[in-house]
Amino acid sequence: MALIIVIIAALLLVAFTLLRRRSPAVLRHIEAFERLSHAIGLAVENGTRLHISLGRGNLFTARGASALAGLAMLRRLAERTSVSDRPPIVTSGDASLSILSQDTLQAGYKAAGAEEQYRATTGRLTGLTPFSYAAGTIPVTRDENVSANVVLGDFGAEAALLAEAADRENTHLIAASDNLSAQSVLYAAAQDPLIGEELFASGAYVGAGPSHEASLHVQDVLRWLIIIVILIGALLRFVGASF
Amino acid sequence: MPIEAISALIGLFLTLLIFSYLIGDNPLFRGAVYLFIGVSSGYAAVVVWHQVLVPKLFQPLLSADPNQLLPVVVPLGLGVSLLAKLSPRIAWLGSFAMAMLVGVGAATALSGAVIGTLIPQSRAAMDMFSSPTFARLIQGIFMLAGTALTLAYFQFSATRAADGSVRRNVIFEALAWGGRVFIAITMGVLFAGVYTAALTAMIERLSSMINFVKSFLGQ
Amino acid sequence: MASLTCPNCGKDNPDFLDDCQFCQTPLRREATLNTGEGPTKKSTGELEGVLPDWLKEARQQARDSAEEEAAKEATKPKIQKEEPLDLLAGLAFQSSSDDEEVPDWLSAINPVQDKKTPASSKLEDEEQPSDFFAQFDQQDQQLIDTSPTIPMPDDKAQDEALPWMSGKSEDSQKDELADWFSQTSAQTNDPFSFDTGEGQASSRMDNFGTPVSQGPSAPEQPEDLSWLRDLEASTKQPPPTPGSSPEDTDWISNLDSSGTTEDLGWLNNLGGTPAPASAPESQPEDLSWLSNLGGTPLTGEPAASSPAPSKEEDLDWLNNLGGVPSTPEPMPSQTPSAEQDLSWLNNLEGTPAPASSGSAQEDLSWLNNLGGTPIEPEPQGSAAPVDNLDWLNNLPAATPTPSPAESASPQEELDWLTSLPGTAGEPPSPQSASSADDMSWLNNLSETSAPTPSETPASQEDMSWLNNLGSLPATPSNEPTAFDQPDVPDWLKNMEAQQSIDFAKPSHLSPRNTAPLSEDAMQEMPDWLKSATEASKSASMPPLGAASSDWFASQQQSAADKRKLGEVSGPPSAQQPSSQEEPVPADQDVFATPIESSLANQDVDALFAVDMPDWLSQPESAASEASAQMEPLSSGPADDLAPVDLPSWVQAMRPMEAVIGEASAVSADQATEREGPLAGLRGVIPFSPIGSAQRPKAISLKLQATAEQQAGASLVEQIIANEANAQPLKVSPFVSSQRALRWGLTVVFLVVLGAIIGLGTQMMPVSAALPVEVSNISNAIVSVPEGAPVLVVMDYEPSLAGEMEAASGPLLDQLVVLRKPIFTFVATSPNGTGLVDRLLTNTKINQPSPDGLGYQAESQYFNAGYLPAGLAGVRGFTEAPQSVLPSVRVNLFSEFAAVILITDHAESGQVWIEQVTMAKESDPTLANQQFLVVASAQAGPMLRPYTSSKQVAGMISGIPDAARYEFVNNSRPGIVRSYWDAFGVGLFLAVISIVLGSLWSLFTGIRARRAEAEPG
Amino acid sequence: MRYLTAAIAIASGSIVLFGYLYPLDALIQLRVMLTNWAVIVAAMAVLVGVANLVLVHIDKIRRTEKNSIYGVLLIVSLLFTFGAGLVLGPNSQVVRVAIDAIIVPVEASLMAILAVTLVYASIRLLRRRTDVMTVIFLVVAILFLIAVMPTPAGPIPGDFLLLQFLHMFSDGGARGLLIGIALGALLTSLRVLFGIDRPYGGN
Repeated sequence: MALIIVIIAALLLVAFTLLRRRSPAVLRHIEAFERLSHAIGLAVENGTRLHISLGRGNLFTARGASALAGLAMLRRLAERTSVSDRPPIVTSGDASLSILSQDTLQAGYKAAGAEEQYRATTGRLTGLTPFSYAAGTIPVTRDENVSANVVLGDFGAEAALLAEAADRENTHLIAASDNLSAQSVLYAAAQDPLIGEELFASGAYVGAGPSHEASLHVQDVLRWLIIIVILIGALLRFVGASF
Repeated sequence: MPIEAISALIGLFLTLLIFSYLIGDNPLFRGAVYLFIGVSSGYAAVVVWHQVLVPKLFQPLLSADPNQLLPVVVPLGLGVSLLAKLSPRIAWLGSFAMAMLVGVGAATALSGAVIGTLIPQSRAAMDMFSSPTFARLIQGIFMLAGTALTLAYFQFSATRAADGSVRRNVIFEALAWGGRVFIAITMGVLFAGVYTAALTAMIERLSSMINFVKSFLGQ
Repeated sequence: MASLTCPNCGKDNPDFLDDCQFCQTPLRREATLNTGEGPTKKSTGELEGVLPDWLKEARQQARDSAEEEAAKEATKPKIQKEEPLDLLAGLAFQSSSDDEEVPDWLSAINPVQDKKTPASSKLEDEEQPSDFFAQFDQQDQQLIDTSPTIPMPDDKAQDEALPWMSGKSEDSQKDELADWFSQTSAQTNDPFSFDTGEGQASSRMDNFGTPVSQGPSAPEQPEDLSWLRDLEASTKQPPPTPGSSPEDTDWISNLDSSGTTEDLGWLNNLGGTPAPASAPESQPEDLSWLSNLGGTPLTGEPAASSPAPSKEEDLDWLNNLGGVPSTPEPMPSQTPSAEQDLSWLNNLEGTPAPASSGSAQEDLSWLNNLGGTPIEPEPQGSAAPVDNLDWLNNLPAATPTPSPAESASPQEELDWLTSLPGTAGEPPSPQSASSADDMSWLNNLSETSAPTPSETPASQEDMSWLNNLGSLPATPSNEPTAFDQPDVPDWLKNMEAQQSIDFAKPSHLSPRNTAPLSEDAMQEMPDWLKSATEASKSASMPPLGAASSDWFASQQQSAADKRKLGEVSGPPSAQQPSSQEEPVPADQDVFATPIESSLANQDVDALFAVDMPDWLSQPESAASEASAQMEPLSSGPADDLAPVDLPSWVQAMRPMEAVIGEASAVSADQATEREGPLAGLRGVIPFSPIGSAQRPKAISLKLQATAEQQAGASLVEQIIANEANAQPLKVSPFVSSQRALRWGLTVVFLVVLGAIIGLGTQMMPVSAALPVEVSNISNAIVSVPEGAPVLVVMDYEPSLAGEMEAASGPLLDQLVVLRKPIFTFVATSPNGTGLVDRLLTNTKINQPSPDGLGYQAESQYFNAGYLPAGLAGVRGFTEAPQSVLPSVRVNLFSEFAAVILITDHAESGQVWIEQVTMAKESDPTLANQQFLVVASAQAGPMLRPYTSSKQVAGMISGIPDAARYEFVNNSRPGIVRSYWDAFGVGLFLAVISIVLGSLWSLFTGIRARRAEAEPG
Repeated sequence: MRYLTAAIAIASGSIVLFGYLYPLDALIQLRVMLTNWAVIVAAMAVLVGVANLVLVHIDKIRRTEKNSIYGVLLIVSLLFTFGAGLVLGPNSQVVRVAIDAIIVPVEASLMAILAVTLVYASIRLLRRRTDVMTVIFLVVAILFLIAVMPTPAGPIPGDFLLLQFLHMFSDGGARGLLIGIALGALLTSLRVLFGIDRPYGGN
């Protein structure tokens, strides 16, 4: 069953990726991503930093996918901000993720032809526990001339501390997490919270490529497949069918 | 003074420093935070060293058994190559280890998402209707509607209208609105849960401080 | 009997006489041709017979060629007649933009550009344009600095220049565009790249634009800013080695196209001097204003041959030709430009938007350079000028100094001016006097605007070029005639090519192209265009000499003030008082005849007319003045040429059809030439000075007002306006109220909760009613065998140790009391291993009796330590516990009678639930294994679905469930109870605070919105 | 090199994935081996990450950045804890003091701060966003808090009913969110396994 789902998703991903290369996708309006683009532009133009926090998603958990999604978006943001006087700072709460963030930053600068601007210290591990990570990220928001915070990854309730710090500094905060507790906190504390799987759409909304757009279309297809299966299955269960 | 009392005193002092953040950012809070980051990171490294690297890497390496030695040679090389990440010039040497790490992590996350969430949650949504009572049936209907509408809310595909605006189908928009209601309710419940946890933490901190003061005063 | 008065001796003669009986002067006008008289139809049929055969053949060939030309004219699409107006319509709109910094004197020159087109379109070679662009491509790809010093005979220059100057063939233009588009698309996604850095910037823009193009235009705004910022930042980067990176070729190709756009414009002004290969390397802005200096730039061709990506260059200087109509002749060449204009506006939804604003800034920077005023840094405005310098820095031919804009363009003048046809050996014309004024004025210019050493020769070249002004306009003066007369005789065409005929100078004027809108047109046009055209009308040329320096003094202002240059109330109007006094007498002193003076005016205006005096900018006064000047011209006997007696066959060769046919089309206020071979032709040589003659009513407001253009144009304004807006900062009162609110909440919570905890009250009872998932725990515990190994997963962080210890205490206590299990503690976080002893201590499980349960480490409980690798580690542990965690004492996961997950995060809890579920599916021996969860209140709601799906046998979620369970468990160990009252009070404070605070926020928010909605 | 790293990621990921989805003994053994390798590499990555943390603050101190003095405190405490734990072991008294006196109190205090911060954020929420969903969010949160709130008269009447009612909606929404997140994780992981996303240094 699981293998079938994976194979269907893989085939759809390939097909939609080829299709998206011909025609760009039309995706629904998500305010947070528009504000993100605006905030990035302002940060680059004002000579301020963009702070990207990838959370503490462990690659060995299902939440590692959120870290991978954050890295995909980081790649795009690194390219966009590569010519800025102040390159973005990337913080993370997992050691492997911090190394990957450095690699992604370097790759983004290289793709933008500004590899000489890359500094390894811009990809930082701020703590190895949830609150040590949050506590280590708060000073970055305050001391690094940050004008926009992109908090995207796996967080817990400690995300409220990041939102609080951004609010105190009057800086933009675009937050997304796959952790529903963090989402509920950010829903109340963040200016532009992203809910649920919108985190995984970040790459497509920042132009990471047709494969990211195709991923969203595959998600839509599988979404409705699951809805139909659940409705039919519930009906069959109700009539006493067993499967 | 016993070690527990020293620990409690230090904990009380640090708690006050952290609470000072509620008034505003200040050097005391910063000092406590940086101290905490250093200690927690050092402790995490110690735990990893003693409970992962020693039993899984160093002990097999020190053992004369080639059956134990061979399986750890590759991860040893990969792990050592990660040290190259400390120098941007030779950082590429560690990319092989990170590639393996990302590949394994992606596969683990994929299998966990499908086997651990997609299939069980979908099955659980159906099982609410197996020989249900009336109350369970009503609950199942609401949960089923919540699941379907919440999923429908995240529909990303849209169409561009003649005026250039991008919007989803009217039906999808209606379903999405219902999904937003369920999401708002879910967020409200989760928020309340997070708040009760935070309130419990505050109560625990205050309780430990007051209990220490009471014990210090001999009450 | 009627008598005829002899025009020579004044004596009367009988009307039947043809010649004066006294002085033999022809009495009848048929017999004589007075200068300025209109031509009359004369039958020369009687001469046909006496003509020699070769002359008959020549006449027949002339008729055939005339028919062919007439057929060509008839085949031109009607819409083409409107295109130039459409182009100008867009320009008029642009002139209304706040971001326009291009002075109005640019617009005063445009009509001459249009006049030049027909001749070129008439003589166009279809293949030449592509060759011309290929030449640019090749030279730009190689980045060879080939300044326009190509020595070229004048005639050859004409022959080579005219074909590519022509925009006659719309198809060829479109093919060219299609090729260009395919070329640029093959190069990069980015439509405009100026240098390596820009290449990435544009690619970023493109990538940035990708999602933008998919959705509303908001996402584009940041890209505008990033693009502008990229320009600024790129100047800090060393200029890349040409061709060192793919981006080079990208920006070269784009630069090529944009540069070509400008080159065609200014090169055509030089009487057809071919485009120098290095033209694309020079700054487009410089070339554009150089083209205006020539007075006859072929804007039609640049627009036609300019690819869409270069439109931000093209449109930027074209669009500033506010309110300048054009004659219908150049339509064929400008039709593509209008289409590109439209596509450019449409593409503004994507990344080109910033380019437009950026190019506007480039104009601003160029203006500042002209005025010798350095660009004053501004948040947004500073980016473009830097870009201006930056992409020039990347040009091999450009100087690395920050002012290549000034240094490069005069260098262009130096080269191409020396190669002007018929200018080298020409004696100083009357204009040279004014050129002398201009010369000093130019020196001031170069001194102020170009500090680099390369400026000095540049200004000298300006001087020589000014001396040659008189001869430049020759070509454009005749071409309209040639265009209007398909059968123009060869000798007249030769005159076009020679460009050294003094009487052609007056044709330098171009009244139709600079005339203000008529009243009807003004009524038809939208308000925004009215303001634009008024701005262009108000612009006037500064007086030569001192006045010019005054005008440049007005340039010493902030960039924001410079943006008002094109507006009526801007600094130009402030200069008008002095402008009104000096220019007129100066011109009249310098130039003998009004025509020459107007010529000089036009030359000077074309050169330096940044601020025109009112006599030029006010159409009525200018027209009346022009007519007043014409009267003495026609009546003054000293100025009249002696009557010429032309043979009838020569009269027959005079352009009959064109004149008579055009007579109806020519407006009444157009003058009839009274001297020279053009005598009698009306409207051929425009007489009114720049910016004064009346504009034809046919200005294409309708085309300009198309919804598509309006939408695109409004989008430009919106994007630029949005990008210019700074982020609103929170007002300080609101910030202070935030701090006060935070402080107030802090004090209330700490004091009240501290008091409740300190008092140790237990006034709040605990309910014994258990939720279903909690009551299931007791049943699960009963099913655990005595002394069986139980796995306890420490899946929480120290931050929630207090809650988790209080929540798990009752369960662990009951399990120890009832079943005496062997605990194996496994932590999924490094800190979890250090929390095991703390948990057992606070729950009094490892405390000695009688207070505790006396559990002993390493015998009754084992701290197996940290289980790494998250999901993979959990999966491995469920499959082979000892292989993953050697400190575990059990071999199989199924040996655990129960698994107790103590978690504070739903996600980490889900990992265990999912993996244990997978293990149960694969291992039937796990069917009876109890899976219990103690969850934090923040994780409980997320784990409830697993309880309803039976994946979890029972769950305690947070303090409320734990308090009930502890109460059922005889209030052991009592941790929750000590928290219970404070918990209730804290929740009460929170509810009250949120309700009251939310109502207050709602009220203040509504009040603030109302305050914002109020006008002012 | 980028192709080699991509090949390594795709191969290792595919083996582990099929080891999960298609339980062949050979695949399972390969998956377990690769997982153990990954665990060791991840443990080494923790040490590298800690070294990065130290280097970042050393760099800030060397460049005398703003508030870099606190970095000294961080480095000293980190090296002391690491050294003591390395020598004495993680269960030593010194390390226990570090946990009980510093880690637990500070983390719990940071969590406790949220008790005030979240109320503050809730109060300002309607000032930030005034829409129906925000009102529903606040109303549900307040109702939930009231339902679990102890009072001197005991729990409020109908607290179970209210909680069941709220959970009836929230469970469905939570399940939908979980499934949606799983879908996102599925596709994101697939992109990595296809080599489309290469965060390990490949471009």
